[in-house]
Amino acid sequence: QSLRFGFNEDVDVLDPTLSRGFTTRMIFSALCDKLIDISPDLKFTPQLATSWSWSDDNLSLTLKLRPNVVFHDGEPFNAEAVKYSIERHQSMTGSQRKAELGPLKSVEAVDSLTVKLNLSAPFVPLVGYLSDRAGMMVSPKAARELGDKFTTAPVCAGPFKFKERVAQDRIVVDKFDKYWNKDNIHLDQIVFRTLPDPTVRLANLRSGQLDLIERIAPIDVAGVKSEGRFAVEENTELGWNGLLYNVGAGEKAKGPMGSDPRIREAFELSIDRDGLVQAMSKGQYTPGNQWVSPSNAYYDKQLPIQKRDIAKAKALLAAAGKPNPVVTLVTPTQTETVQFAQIIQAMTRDAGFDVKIQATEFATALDITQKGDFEMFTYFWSGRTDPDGNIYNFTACNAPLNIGKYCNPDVDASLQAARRTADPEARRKAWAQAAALILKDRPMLFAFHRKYFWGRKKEMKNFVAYPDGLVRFTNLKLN
Amino acid sequence: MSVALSIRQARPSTALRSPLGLAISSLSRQPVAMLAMAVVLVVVVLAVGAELIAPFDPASADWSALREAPSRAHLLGTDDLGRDILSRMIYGARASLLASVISVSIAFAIGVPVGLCAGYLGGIVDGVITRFTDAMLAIPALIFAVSLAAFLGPSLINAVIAIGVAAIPVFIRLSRAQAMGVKFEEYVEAAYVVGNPRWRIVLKHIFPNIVPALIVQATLTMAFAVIAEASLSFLGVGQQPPGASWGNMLTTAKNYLEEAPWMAIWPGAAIFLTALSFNLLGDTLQDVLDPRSRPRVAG
Amino acid sequence: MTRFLLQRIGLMIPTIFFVSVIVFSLQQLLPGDPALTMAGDEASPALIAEIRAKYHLDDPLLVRYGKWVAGIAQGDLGISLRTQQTVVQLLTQKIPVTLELATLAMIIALTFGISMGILAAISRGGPMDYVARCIALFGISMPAFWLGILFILLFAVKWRILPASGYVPLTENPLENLRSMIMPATVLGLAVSGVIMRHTRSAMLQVLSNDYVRTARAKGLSETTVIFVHALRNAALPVITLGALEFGQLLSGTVLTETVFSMPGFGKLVVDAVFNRDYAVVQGAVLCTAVVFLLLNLFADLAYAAVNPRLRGR
Amino acid sequence: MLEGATMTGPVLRAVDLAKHYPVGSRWFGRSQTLLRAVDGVSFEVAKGETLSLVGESGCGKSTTGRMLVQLIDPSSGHVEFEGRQYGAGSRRKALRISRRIQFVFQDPYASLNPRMTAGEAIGEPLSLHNMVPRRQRWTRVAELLEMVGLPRSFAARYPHELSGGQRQRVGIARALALEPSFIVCDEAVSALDVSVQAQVLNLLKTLKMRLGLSLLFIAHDLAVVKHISDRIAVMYLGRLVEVAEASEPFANPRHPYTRALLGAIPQPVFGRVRAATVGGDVPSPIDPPSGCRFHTRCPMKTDICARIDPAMETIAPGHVVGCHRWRDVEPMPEAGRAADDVHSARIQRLLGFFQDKAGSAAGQQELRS
Amino acid sequence: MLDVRDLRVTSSGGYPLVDGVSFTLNRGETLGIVGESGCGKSLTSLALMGLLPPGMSVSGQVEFEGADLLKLAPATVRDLRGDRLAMIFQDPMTSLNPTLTVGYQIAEGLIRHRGCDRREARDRSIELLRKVKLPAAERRFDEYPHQLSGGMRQRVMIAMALICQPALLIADEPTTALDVTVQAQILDLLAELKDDLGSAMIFISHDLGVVAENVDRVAVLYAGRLVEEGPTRSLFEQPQHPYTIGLMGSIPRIDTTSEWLPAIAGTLPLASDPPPGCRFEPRCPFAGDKCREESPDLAEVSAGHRAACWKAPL
Ligand SMILES: Nc1ncnc2c1ncn2[C@@H]1O[C@H](COP(=O)(O)OP(=O)(O)OP(=O)(O)O)[C@@H](O)[C@H]1O
Ligand SMILES: Nc1ncnc2c1ncn2[C@@H]1O[C@H](COP(=O)(O)OP(=O)(O)OP(=O)(O)O)[C@@H](O)[C@H]1O
Ligand SMILES: [Mg+2]
Ligand SMILES: [Mg+2]
Repeated sequence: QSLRFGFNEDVDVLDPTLSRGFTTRMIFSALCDKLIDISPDLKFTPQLATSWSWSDDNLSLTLKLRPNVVFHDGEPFNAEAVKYSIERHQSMTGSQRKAELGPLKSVEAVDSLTVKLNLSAPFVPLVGYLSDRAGMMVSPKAARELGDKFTTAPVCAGPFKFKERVAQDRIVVDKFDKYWNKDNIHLDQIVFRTLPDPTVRLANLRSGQLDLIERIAPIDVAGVKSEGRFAVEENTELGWNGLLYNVGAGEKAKGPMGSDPRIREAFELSIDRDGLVQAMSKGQYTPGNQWVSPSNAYYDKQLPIQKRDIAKAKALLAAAGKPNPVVTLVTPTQTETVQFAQIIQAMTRDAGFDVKIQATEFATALDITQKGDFEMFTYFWSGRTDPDGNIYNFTACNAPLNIGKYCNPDVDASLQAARRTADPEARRKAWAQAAALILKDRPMLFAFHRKYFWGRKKEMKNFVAYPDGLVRFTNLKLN
Repeated sequence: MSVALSIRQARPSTALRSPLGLAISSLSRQPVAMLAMAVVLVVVVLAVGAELIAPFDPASADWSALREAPSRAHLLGTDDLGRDILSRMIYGARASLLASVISVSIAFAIGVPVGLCAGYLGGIVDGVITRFTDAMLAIPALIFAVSLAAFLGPSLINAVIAIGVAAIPVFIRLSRAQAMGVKFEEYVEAAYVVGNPRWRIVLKHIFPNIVPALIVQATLTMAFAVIAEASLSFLGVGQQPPGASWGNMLTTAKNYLEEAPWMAIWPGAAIFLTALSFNLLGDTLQDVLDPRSRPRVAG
Repeated sequence: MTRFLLQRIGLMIPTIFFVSVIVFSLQQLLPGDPALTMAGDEASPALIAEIRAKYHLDDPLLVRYGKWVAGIAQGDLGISLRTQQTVVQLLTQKIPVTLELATLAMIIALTFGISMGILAAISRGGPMDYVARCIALFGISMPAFWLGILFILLFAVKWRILPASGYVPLTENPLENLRSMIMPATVLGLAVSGVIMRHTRSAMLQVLSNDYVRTARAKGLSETTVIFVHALRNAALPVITLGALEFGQLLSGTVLTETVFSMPGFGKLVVDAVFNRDYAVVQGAVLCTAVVFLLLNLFADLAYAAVNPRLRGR
Repeated sequence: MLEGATMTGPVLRAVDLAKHYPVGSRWFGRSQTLLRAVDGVSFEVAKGETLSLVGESGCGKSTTGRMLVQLIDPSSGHVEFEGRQYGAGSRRKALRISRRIQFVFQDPYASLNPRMTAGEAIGEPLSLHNMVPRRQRWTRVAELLEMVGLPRSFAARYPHELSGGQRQRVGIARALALEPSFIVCDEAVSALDVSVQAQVLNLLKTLKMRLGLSLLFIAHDLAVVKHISDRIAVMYLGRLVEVAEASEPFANPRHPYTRALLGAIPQPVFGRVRAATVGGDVPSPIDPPSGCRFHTRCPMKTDICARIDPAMETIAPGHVVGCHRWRDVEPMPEAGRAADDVHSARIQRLLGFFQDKAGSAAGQQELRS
Repeated sequence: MLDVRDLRVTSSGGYPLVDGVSFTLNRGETLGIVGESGCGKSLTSLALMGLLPPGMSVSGQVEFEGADLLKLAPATVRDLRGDRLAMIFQDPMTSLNPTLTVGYQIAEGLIRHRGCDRREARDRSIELLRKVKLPAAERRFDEYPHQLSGGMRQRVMIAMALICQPALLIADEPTTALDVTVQAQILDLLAELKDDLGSAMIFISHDLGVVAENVDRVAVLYAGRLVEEGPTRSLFEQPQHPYTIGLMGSIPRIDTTSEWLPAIAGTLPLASDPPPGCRFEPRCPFAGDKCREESPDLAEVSAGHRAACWKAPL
């Protein structure tokens, strides 16, 4: 049984340490098991670690490892391997994981199946990161031998092992017959195909070239469903979509948007989120005003979405002495961000805003954000399992994604508090505090949360839609 | 038109009063070419008078009318943001026309003088220019244009500049070849003998005589530019939102092919018709302007 | 002959030099920073600096150019910053696909373009002339991505007679390979066939007006013999050269066709590399296409010489 | 009418002119093969004199003519004209040295810029050299047009609106605009139909006399040449083989090639028996024959001809020949009739009518067809 | 053998280019057609061959060996062409196909009309090439036209026309493009071959001199009309039409000395706008009122000598 899976964009580096792209995780889902996994309803579940626990001071995390697990090259999976993998994440040149591991101080192999992660400061979101690429384990032997070339033949402990990669076209993985959970693996092979154009991707599903595709355009969902041959699975994403204001980075922060929260409030008030969601997705997406979606446990219901209020927006603008602010919105040239920018532009015009859209391709956009050369920037964030990953890096002073250079010590304090405790209630409280401040200061605008849509052949069994947008191949059957 | 041929080898009269005049007069005898000309004229009118003709603001979105099929209110329907497609098509004509006119002007303005110099001066100048042109031609034009557009930043004007620059080598090549052909014509030598300085020979004697071939190339390049603008839009470096161009309309529309086919039909048809018209015009012009393909007088 | 060949190859060297300079400088012009692009938006300045150092992105321009050229001499085109694969490896994966696509497209373009060109030329001014021309111009008057999507919707989704995508290597299954190639090659070929048609038509018209065609007719030869034996040979001469030039256009076209048909080819590789600031890939790929293009032109010249007795035996 | 025709010292001297074209590829170094288009040609032209240059196609006539007006830079040798000297390398150094030497081209269709009216073509040299004040320019153009027998109104015509003969007249007017003392006519009438050719020949002759011009008249047709020239130079394969007073070679050719040329000319006389023709084709100037260049085709060749290149010998005043056996060349056979007996008296009489009509006003009113 | 009556060729624009030409030709006879450029010489011969450019229409009668060529089916005319009827064209430089060997081009006629196999065709062609005095015929057979000089090419053209031993040979200015010395060689050769084969020949030239030496009878064309026709001697000694006389005077002579050439003033009238009366009237020094109004018909002036002039005999 070979599954042909069409996905959205090309994979970057096939190395959990170096990889950055979202889609690459799709491959890792087949190649590399993580220490921890999540459930569809966002609970942490065992994978390579069977259990884990925080020390009382939240300064160390002890993980019990699954026994009798081997890597694709036959190397045993044990505490040493975990230590190696995590240290590799921390120290390798160009590692993208370093920041995710936060204040991780050392990795201790307590015994062959027990690892202790020691932190210099409490960092509860670590568990969330271990359920992502930071928790992916690589074979120490292969990693040592291949060095930089690990990406050309990644060796992990997942259900499938790497077979071949044709850049920008396909990656083929074969069933790994020594996989610890192989009884629940029913596929012999997966062919991942890159098909960036949603229309083409869907066409390939419909013409029978693919069995499964991800990210069907919302507009096509109804059509696919009605056709009867395919089932559409969906789940709301973890992330948020909206825009970042430049409130403190250089000259551009001194414009109307960056300097006056009232103008930002007026801007937000002039947006009709329901209309926005309708236009973008025929109403399938969820309007939102926080960094987690309203259905998330950590969503602060005290701060509901404000209705569109043009009169109030105008009043605010008048009060700020800028009835017709002219502002530029930088947006990467992706279809959805551009569409979003256009809708925003059209909506805010009613309140008197004159939004100029400056579309730039991605590489240039990065440059622009780094230099703070923007007033507003559309930002679609794919999300992290731990809400911390959705907000900390965007708002904490000098955090890497805080390109608008927002800095509020009170916000920092609340966010830090949420990082230090593992208690859900305490975290909720800390984040509520942060939300109240952030939604008042408005360094960013949260607009909506997308949905992932998968299209699969009807015969396919046991497909589960996860909010992280990744496919779990365990249990999946073609028919 | 023809005068009694009192010369031993009867020759076709390649001479024309004004290249454009002849072009138009000979085109007027070709029904298909006239049709093509009409299409181009319509595009020009739409582009120039967009503000007057368009019934709606091409950028104003209407949330209550998303992706509406053609109706009395919106003759060609509305798009994914509820904007009037007819109005966008009219403004899009401007983008396409801009794409063709400006890019051809750039290619012409740079390519022709360089090509003329290479062709007329010859020698080492020609050698270097020819190698350089070959190199430009060896780099796929679209890749070149994409890089250049990315460098300049995505916008219609920059895409158009990139298309223009990518088309330069064609004009260099053509004008060089033409200049070399004309250079040894006796009237050019005659111009030298009566004491014309070089620049004047190139300007007054060579250039006007290679104009017909250049006009043909210009029309063909215009067709290329219309398509190239659409392609660059498809790759995300063309006209940027909310500005309308047929290319980006089509690119957006491809996501709504089944849901709202009219979003794709109109810009698709417009690009096709315009490019086809330019191609046909060029093709026919070549036919009437190029003496080589004219039937020779039996001798 | 060898002399001619040597001379042509000699002429390629400065051209390739210019290609490398153009590509290299174009890269330098691009805004954005490869290290930044590689590090991503979450990156810390330290990480960026690390990457810069690792890939020698801070070296002066000339040093980098020199290193690159030195690398080429050893068959090393660098590695892709984005996927960490070597450029040579990437290219070897992709060249066969694009070459096959381009070759098939060229075959389609030539067959279609030449036959339409002949048809138009012999029925010059008549309705058949216009029909043939319009048909042939159809391809260049349609954006390739658009025609491609229409093809997919018609042939793959609606009628289900051809696969919408899915390149199958020729060595694996020639029939499937052909099936997967038909649509992209046709879309690509159609775009070029118009130009070929135009050249064929005007070359044919010119040739048909030549005295030797009349001579052939005066011998009582049938019209078919006149056209295919006497005229076509001569009309082929300009078409050969222009056909090779059009190949450059064709390689451009692969960018879009490959994107739409999800072909694991060259064009898409380069465009993505441009967007990702994956310089080594852009440079390597463009250099490679340029060499292919120049070689093709060389072959065209050889073919020209083979068909044109004036140049034979030089 | 004959005032300009007095002959004084030479106006123009060509000294050992040669032009060698490199042929074949030139990318790697210099090519060794040279095409010797013109290979050491010297002659003089006196004021008011017409020297004709005749020879078969490719023998280097045009190349010689073009070197005189600096259209081509000689490989060696030089030209002296009105006290100035130019030669190898001078074209690259300076632009045209003299406006006083002008050129009339062979092809009346190719030698006029199709995008310029006759008036513009004639007016251009006037303005380039400030020959006349701007205001009088058009008057001068009209004068020139009338001088070559065209009505003023033709100034507004484009070349394609003119017949071949009319175009050639415009070409001549353009050359005359700069008031030259010397004109090179490169096959100026060869492309024209006989009837028009006769008109243009008559015109050239008139102008030459009226303006005291010197002419280098290049042609391949000896009969045409005879009609217009004072002296004739016969060229073969890049070399001069015989130079003589115009009447001389026709009666008394001293070079076998001249004789062969003469014999080959068909004449519109019934029953004339043509002299035996020479066989073979003109050899390639890339690899000219050794010794006397004509020896491969010469009916009188001896051993010496293949070995030794004959020097130009003055055999009579104004008669120079380059042949080892010039003494043995037989005179042309008598045509059998006296000169004016060629046409019957009836034809002579009838032709008189044509002469009147053509000669009267250099054929003006009929040009308005 | 050949009887042309009232041959008219009308241009695509509807005006006559050849206007009522009639003549007859007997076996073994040579007819010269003279006239200035554009007077319709080539069109007349092309009309006989059935090779008029597209768009031109032809009327009248061309009886050749008992059949009216103008009424035969195109396929039948094709069978005759190159076989019974052959033509030599003016410019040997452009009338040979540059991409085919001269041998092939000669043998083609034999293969087409005689069904010879290649060997035989080759042998016979080489034999004929020897006959036209082409040096090293064997070797030349496999050469391409550009390797031959003008004179050699014209010999090849002649061989090509004679390969099937035609009953009628049309030579359209066969020597105009050649140098005088070569021209003389070709003229001699033609005369010799014609006598050998006993074919009839139409010899077209703009040069009265060439015609004087080579033909039995002469026809003078002016602006599409036959103005005078008669035995060579009679025509040259007693020309009757003013045009013929003018033409004779216009030719510079080597055996006379006259200051002025008695040139015919003016130029050929436009075919689209011919004068109402006699076509030569605007240039004729003898023209009277009648000439302006009415076009004269050919009338016999002496035995077998006809002229179309109101004033004849002058
Ligand atoms: N630019 C050139 N390069 C190489 N060879 C040339 C060039 N121009 C002329 N020739 C050669 O020089 C020789 C003399 O040429 P030229 O034009 O002077 O001859 P010509 O006597 O005027 O002949 P024609 O009667 O045909 O005009 C010819 O063999 C010709 O092929
Ligand atoms: N293909 C054609 N289309 C239109 N007019 C033509 C064509 N061929 C010839 N003519 C016209 O027909 C007339 C006679 O042409 P033809 O070729 O018979 O002249 P000719 O006597 O052979 O002249 P030449 O001496 O130049 O060969 C000319 O006026 C010419 O312009
Ligand atoms: Mg003719
Ligand atoms: Mg010449």
